Formats: sequence, structure tokens, C-alpha cells
Amino acid sequence: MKNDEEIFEILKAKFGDSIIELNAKSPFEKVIVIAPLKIKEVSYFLRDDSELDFCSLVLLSGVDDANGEKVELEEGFKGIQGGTLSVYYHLESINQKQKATLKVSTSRENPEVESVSDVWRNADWHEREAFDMYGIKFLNHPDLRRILMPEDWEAGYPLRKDYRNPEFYQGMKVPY
Amino acid sequence: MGLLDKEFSDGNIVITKTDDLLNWARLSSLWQVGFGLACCAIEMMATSASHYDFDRFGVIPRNSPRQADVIIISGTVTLKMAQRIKRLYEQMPDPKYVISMGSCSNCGGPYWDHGYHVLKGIDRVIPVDVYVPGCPPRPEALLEGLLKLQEKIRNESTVKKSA
Amino acid sequence: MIFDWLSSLIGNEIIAGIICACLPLFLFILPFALVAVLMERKVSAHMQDRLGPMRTGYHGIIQTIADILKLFQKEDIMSNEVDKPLFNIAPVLTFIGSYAAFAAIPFTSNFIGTKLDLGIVYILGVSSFGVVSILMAGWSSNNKYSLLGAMRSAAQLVSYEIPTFLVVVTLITVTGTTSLLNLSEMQTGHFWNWMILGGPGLNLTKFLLIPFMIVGAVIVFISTLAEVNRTPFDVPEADSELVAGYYTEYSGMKFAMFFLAEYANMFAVSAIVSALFFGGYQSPFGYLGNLLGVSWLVPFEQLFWFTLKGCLFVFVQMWLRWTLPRLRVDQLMTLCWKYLIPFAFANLLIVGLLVVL
Amino acid sequence: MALKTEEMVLNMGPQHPSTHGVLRLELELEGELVLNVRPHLGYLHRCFEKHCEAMTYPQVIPYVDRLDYLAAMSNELTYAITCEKLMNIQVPERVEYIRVIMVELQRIASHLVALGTFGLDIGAFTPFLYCFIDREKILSLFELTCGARMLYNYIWIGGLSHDLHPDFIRLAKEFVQYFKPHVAELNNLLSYNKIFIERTANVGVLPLEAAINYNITGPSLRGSGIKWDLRKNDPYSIYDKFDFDIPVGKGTFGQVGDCWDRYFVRVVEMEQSLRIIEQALEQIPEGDVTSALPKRVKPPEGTVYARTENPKGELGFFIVSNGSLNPYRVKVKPPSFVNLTVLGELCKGCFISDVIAILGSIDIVMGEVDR
Repeated sequence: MKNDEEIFEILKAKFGDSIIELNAKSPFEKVIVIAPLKIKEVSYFLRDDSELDFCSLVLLSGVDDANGEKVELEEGFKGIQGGTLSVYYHLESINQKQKATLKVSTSRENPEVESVSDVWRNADWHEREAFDMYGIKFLNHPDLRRILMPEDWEAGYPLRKDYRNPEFYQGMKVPY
Repeated sequence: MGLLDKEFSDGNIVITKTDDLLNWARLSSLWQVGFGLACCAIEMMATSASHYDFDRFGVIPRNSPRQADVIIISGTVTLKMAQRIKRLYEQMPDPKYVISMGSCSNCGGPYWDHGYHVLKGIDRVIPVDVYVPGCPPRPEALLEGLLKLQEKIRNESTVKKSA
Repeated sequence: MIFDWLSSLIGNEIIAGIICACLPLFLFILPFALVAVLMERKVSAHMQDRLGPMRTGYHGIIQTIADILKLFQKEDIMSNEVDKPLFNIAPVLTFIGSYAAFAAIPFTSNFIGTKLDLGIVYILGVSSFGVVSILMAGWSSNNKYSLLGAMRSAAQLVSYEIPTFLVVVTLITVTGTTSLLNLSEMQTGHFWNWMILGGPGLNLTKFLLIPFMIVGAVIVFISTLAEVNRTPFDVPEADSELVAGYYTEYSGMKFAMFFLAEYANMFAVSAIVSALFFGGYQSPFGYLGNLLGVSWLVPFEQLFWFTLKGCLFVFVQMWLRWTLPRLRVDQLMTLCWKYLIPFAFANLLIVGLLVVL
Repeated sequence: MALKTEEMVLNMGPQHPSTHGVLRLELELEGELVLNVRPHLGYLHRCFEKHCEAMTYPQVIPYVDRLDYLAAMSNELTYAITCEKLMNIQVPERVEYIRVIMVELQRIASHLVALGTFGLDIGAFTPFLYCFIDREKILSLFELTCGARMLYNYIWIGGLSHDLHPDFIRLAKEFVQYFKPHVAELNNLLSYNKIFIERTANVGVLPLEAAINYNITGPSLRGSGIKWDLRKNDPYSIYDKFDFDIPVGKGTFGQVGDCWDRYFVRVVEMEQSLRIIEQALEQIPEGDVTSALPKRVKPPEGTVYARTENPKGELGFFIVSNGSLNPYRVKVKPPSFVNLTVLGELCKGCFISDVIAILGSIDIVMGEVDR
């Protein structure tokens, strides 16, 4: 069983600059920040290395950091420009009984992250959900479509902080 | 509405009695579409199950909408689902009835404000006969809703205008 | 006998024939179907710790009448895509199939639609009518669930005819008759004369036959169960897989016809099983009418026993339905081709040998 | 000339008797054989995560109930544990005991629905109703405690909304005694039924490696033969004080990891839950259940992930807090959602009837899949 610092050191030694930092801001869990286009490589290593052996991806969650500047797009409505969207990966090793949290951050305007659906099969749907809710594009994903929202939903990505509901969808009034 | 509008100016005794018979048949054999949406569907199943026993009132679930008389909208209707429900309703043969079960299908329920994907009330899509409040309604409440629907059917007429 | 009496009363054989043909329908099959639907709901309810219909009449006894009256009032939906002639004919044909089978079933020693010498063969042939109508219904509905249900049903019915027929042939070798009336007459007297207990007479062959007759009865019961699509063989209308099987698209009275035909069929096969192995309309204990010297009582007693036996088997069918899960379609075929048919065949050979010896 | 053939595409759902709610499956068929299954989700997407961002922490609890509506108590416990971890709250001993009793009762109730509907999918209607009769008894216990039958809002952050009813302990003990023989009845009626075994054994075999790679959790994972239960492996609340076993699939009638194994793990789990409840009812201490309730739930900044063993599998909440009264982001780890990902893999090359059986055996709840 390894703690977060040891895992970070192993990754740092192996991948160098792709591993950006060990974020210990949160008092509850330390987050290893990784470059968005290297995550697949790192994931393969994390899964296949016998000491790390992270055999399952517990959770993949997109987060809107909303750290860009707020601009007034139309009357009364504030949009966000710039800043980042993040993806958190919670990993677990059943054999080694250890956990790790990874994070990648990508730009809000062109959010691109390497897909890990080849590494952990359940990432497929998790990534589709993150795409659905935040518009994060997972490169090399086998089937990146909306999963929860209707496929013809045109009003944007609902969980972004600057999302605005449409007035009508297929003739049905959406707001109360 | 009235099937035989203007054919008879008043309901005479024969027609009234026939009406009573036909209404009785309709109200005592309301077959529901075996169709559940969300939390309320579990309570609907509990209502059909032994403890509350929907079958006492002649209600049995039919899986095909073609053979059903009443559809119980049991749970949150999402925008993606609303079109399907409309189609399901259209597949049912007349005379057909709708019970809206639970706050979600009445008006959006707890999802009324921030539910970007929730239809705020099934009555925006199909006409509703009886609204049953609750989140989820207890089985007793659903039974009460059914009794209300029976009451409504009892006062229908094939001849007289209903409105 | 009824026919003779009627034709002498009316003086016209054709009208008498028509009345005679309608009698079982209105006297027996329709009322029975009504009762059976209610019985099913009540039986299932009490097995499941429920009450079943309670609000229509005393303990819901007129529930089915309400159902039928309601189905009369329903809109008859026919979508644009259906094959209209076939779609309309199918329910009628189903009903004809199940009704025609009653023509050769002896209700009492006096009352039989027609005294066919080939009665049992005729029934087996006519019951295949069901396959045609089910295929028609499934194909014309233009619905994939209906189509799948119809294909399953056709495969199933055709397969399960074979063990039924093999057992029937077994019986023919023993009794030497294909007329159900003669068969029932042979089993008169007491229950030890029933075919399941080796048939009439008291000799060594009778006792040797008993185990094989029991096997035959079980096989014929299982395969007739499959022929009327009841659980555990209800794959054609498997409601958790195929919504409602081949009648998914039917509404209103057409659906009611399928529904009633199913229950009429249930009684028909029960009647066949009881006529073949359980003495048909014969009383197990001799007749009260004979005892008291009141000869007109005997047919009524026979009708009573016939109905009782039929209902008993229908009850067993319901009991099975509410107890057992459903087989998968390939297991259904396995059961038929790998178990029932070989057993029925071996049974036939052994019984044949016994009879020859 | 060769006849042109093509696969039949069968659309199953969203209105279908056995898709457990509003799941839609697109089956590619060749006759009765299934070549491919494509699930379509989202027909019950109720925007849970958006609501969380707009509510204060305690206000989220009623929404949490509506995730896995068959196991609302378990969801509440998970959410409460996550928030308590975030705020570093120690709850009183009595609260922990009551929570464990409630959650284990809920586990039985949830499994009863799972087993009953599984039987229904296979075609046995009566066991389903028998299961519901027993479930009603559990629901009446819950009703006694907090007034609601299904969605309770009972387990709060740092405690409970109120104490047990004075009669609760007696009635719960009566229930345990009542329910024990009913498990055996269920076994006789369904589990060891020959037809049921034929339908479920060797069907939908889920190998262990695939299960772990797909991160399948709960009874479906244990059905594949690994002893992985968060109550033992990553203990939360006071589960380390109780004595109970973790059932695993043994391949009694077929290969390890088939539908029957997954089914039977649930049956045995109900018995084990009864054991836990019995012990908890004996040991429960006196105390105040509302003493640790915080006046204002305003956790510090940071991210946290906490999880519990729900009836369906591992339920977790990932909360990003920015130090305000509202959670900045709540992401659910829904066990049903993850377990459903494996459906396509399991269904390749089986019959239509098997698809229904497999879907029933992995026991999903659409409220949790779509959120």
C-alpha cells in the first residue's frame, strides 16, 4: 500500500513533465495533476505496473472550474470566457488496497482530453456523460455521443456554470 | 363529446339505463398500461401487489397499450420521455383515461426549478383526468385517485354532452 | 341423439344441425370462458394472498361480463401498416379452431356434436388451425414482437403435436378405437376402468399397462399444456419479453376473441386429457340415476363429471401458471424433441408389445 | 441467387414490462439470437447534479433519496458520511447503530424487490408478490420511524431527524423472527426451482477480470467470486463491530458468475443482513441522536470522495466544496450506471429471453442510472 506522495514520485520519475503537480490543497485527498493529452499513457502504466496495479476506475467526473472572466453576453446574462474544465479520476487497486485521485485540466474553449476507455472499459460511459454535461471532448473515444440528454439537444452543456435553459424543446415548454 | 349527438334531445329512460350499464362496465374494468417511470412506479407496483391489491377494483396491468384503458403516469416525465408517453397515449384505444401520479408528473415536483430536462407537468403533453398528489403518493392515495376516476366515468354519457 | 330429437321436433335437418352446432357454443364454451377468466383471476389472487376482483357483484362474480362489455365499447385500432384482411380474419380463425374441436368431444353419452369415428384424429387436426391463425395474427400486425411471438408459437405447436399424437396412437393400439365416444364408453363403471389404470377388464395386461399409461398421461398433459401456450410454455406471449406476443396489436373485441379462445382451448385440451385417460364423462363411482332407477338423471350426472374433470385440469393448468417460471424457447424445443418424443415413442413400442403378447 | 438477409433491429423500451423502468435497449437479432445490444439511457435524467449546486448541503438529502429510490436510506447514509467527512463530524454511537439498522433493513427491502422482479422477468409472478408482502412489513417499520414509506429524509448530516419510536426495537425483533423462515420459502419457491435454474445457470457469465476492469460492484461483483464488500474491506460507520459473512458466487449450478450466482448472493445477503440487525438491536446504546447536528453546514474548501456498500453496489459521492453553503459540484458514483455498462458484453450471442434474465440479475434502478 502506497500513499499519494509515493505514487506521485513513481509517476514523476517515469513521465517527467507530463505529471504537473501533487495538489494537496484539499485536506481530504491529494490530487495528482496530469497533462490532458498524456493521461492515457499514464493510465496504462498505472493499471499495468505490478506495484501500482490500479485495476479499476471508480469514478470519472467532469468539473467546471469557472475560473475564467465573467462577461456580459446579452442583457442580464453572464457568460464565462477563458478558464478551465477539469476531469477527476478516482482509481482503486483491489489487490494493493490503495487509492489515487488524478486530475487533468483543459481549456474551456477547446476542451480536449485523451480518452481512457481502452484502459478501463467503464470509462466509456463516464466519458460520454462528461461530454454530455460539460462538452469535454475525449480524443479517440469509440462512440462519443450524448448519453443522458436527447441527441438533438442544442442548448449547450447543462452542467457548465453559464448554462442557460432553452424556452422550448420540440414544442414543449421547458421552464416552469 | 357525445357519440350520438343531437340524435336524442334528452336522455330518456332507456338511454339512461344503457348509459349506466356501459359506464359500469367501463369503470369496473379499468386495465392499466403496465408502465412505470420512476419512484412512483414502485408505489404503483406496491398498489398492485398483495397488500393493497388493485385487482379488487378490476384493475390489471396489460403490457400492450392497445388493450389498456387507463395509463398511470407514475413519476418524473423528462423531455426525452415526453414524446414517447404521448405516442403511448395515442396507441391506446378510446375511451382512455389518464391518472397523473405524483408531484413530478403533476407539475414537475421537486424538479420544478432547476430541472433543465424535466417536463413540468404531464398535462403539457396529454390530457389528464385525475391528479394524485404526493411524492410519492401512498398506495391509498392512488386507490383514492382510482375511485375518483370511477366517479368521473359514472357520470359520463354517450348521448349528453359532457361539458 | 340431440340432433335426431331436434330434427324430429323441427322437421328440418339443416336448421336442426345449425342449432345443434350452436348449442355447445352458447351453452358451454362462452359461459365457460367467462367463468374461466374469473376463475383464473380468483385462483391467482388467492394463491398470492390477495382477494382478486371484489367490486362487481358478490366477490366480483360478474367481473368478466364487465370486461367483455367494456371491450365491446373500445375503439378498434388498425394501424395503416397492417395487412387488413389477415388482421381481421385471424381472431375469428382462432375462435373457429378452438370451437371446432368441441364438435367431437363427448359431453355426455348422448350429447356430442358429431359422432366422428376419427374423433381424436379430427381434434388433433383441427387444433392445428390455431397455428395458422397465430401466424396470421403475428405476420399481419407488422409488429416485431408479434412476429417473434408468432414464430415461436408456430414452432412450438407443430413440435408438441408429435408427442400428443404418439400417445394417442398408443391408446389406439390398446383400445382399437379412434372415436372419443367409444373410448369414453369403454371406461364406464368405476375409476379402475379408466385408461390411466390400464383400461377395462381384469387381467395381467391391465396391470402391466398401468405404469406406461401413467407415463402417457403425463406426456399428453405436458404437451397439451404447451399447445395452449400456458406457463411454463407460454413463450409465444411471454409478457416479460414480447410484451403480449402475437396479439400485441389487437384491441377491443378482436383481443377479446383471442382471450376467450385461449380459455376455450384450455378447456378443450383438458377435456381431451380426461376423455383419453380419465374416463371422459364417466363417473368414477357409478351413477346415482342407475341406482335410483331414474334414467334421465344419468346424462346430467355425466355432464357434471365431465365439467368437473375439465375444470380440475384447468385448475391444474392455472396452478402451474402461477407457480412456475417460464422456459426459454430452445429449452422448450429440447424438452419436446429430446425427452417427450423419445419417451412417447418408447412407450408406444412397449405398449404395442404388451398388447400383442 | 442468394437471398438477401439482414439483422432485425428490435427496440425494447422505454415502455417495456421488464426493462426495470425506462431503459431502452436496441437489440440486433438474428432470429432469436442477439448479436448486439445497445442501451440508450437518459429517459429519467432528472438533473440531480444541477440541483445539488443550487441547494444547501442539507437540502440535497431529499434529492439523494430519489437516486436509488429502492434504497433511499442507504443513499442518505452515503451522502451524510461524505458530508461528515468533509466537515469532520463525529456522530454519537446511538446514531451509528440506528443508521446501521435502517440501512440493513433497507438492503433487505431492496433485495426483495430485486429478487421479485428477477423472478417476474423469468416468468414467475407469484414470488414477486410474496417478496412485496415481506417488503411491506419493512416499509411499515420505516413508516413508524419517520412517517414515510419510500423516501425518508431521515438520516441527516451529523445525526438523524429524530429518535426511534419506543416500539421500534420490539417490532424490529419480531420482524427478524418473522422473516427468517421466509428466505427458506423463497428458496423453495424460486431459487431451487428446476426451470429457474435452467433459465439462469450458465447464462450471462461474467468473468472476474472483466468484472474488475468494468468496476462492477456489489452483488454482481461478488457473484463472480471475489470477497469484496466495502463493509469489510473499507469499513465505514460501525460495521467492524458486527459479525457477518460475505457471500460469494460459487458456481453451484454452472460457471462462476452466472445469473444464478448473482441472484443467490442477494438471497444470502438478506440472511446476513438479518444477523447484523439482530446484533445491532441487542447492542444499541441510549443517547441523544440530534446532539451532533451542526447549526450550519458550511464545510471548508476541498474535494472529498466517500463511499458505502449499497444494495446495488458501491455508491459514492464526490463533492467539490468551495467553502460556501452550497456544494460547488456533487458527482455521484452510481453503481447501477456502472453495472449496466457490462450489459452489452454479457448479451452477445444469447437469446432474447436471456437478455431479460441478465438485465434482471444485474439489478439496475433507472433513477440511479440516469440521475
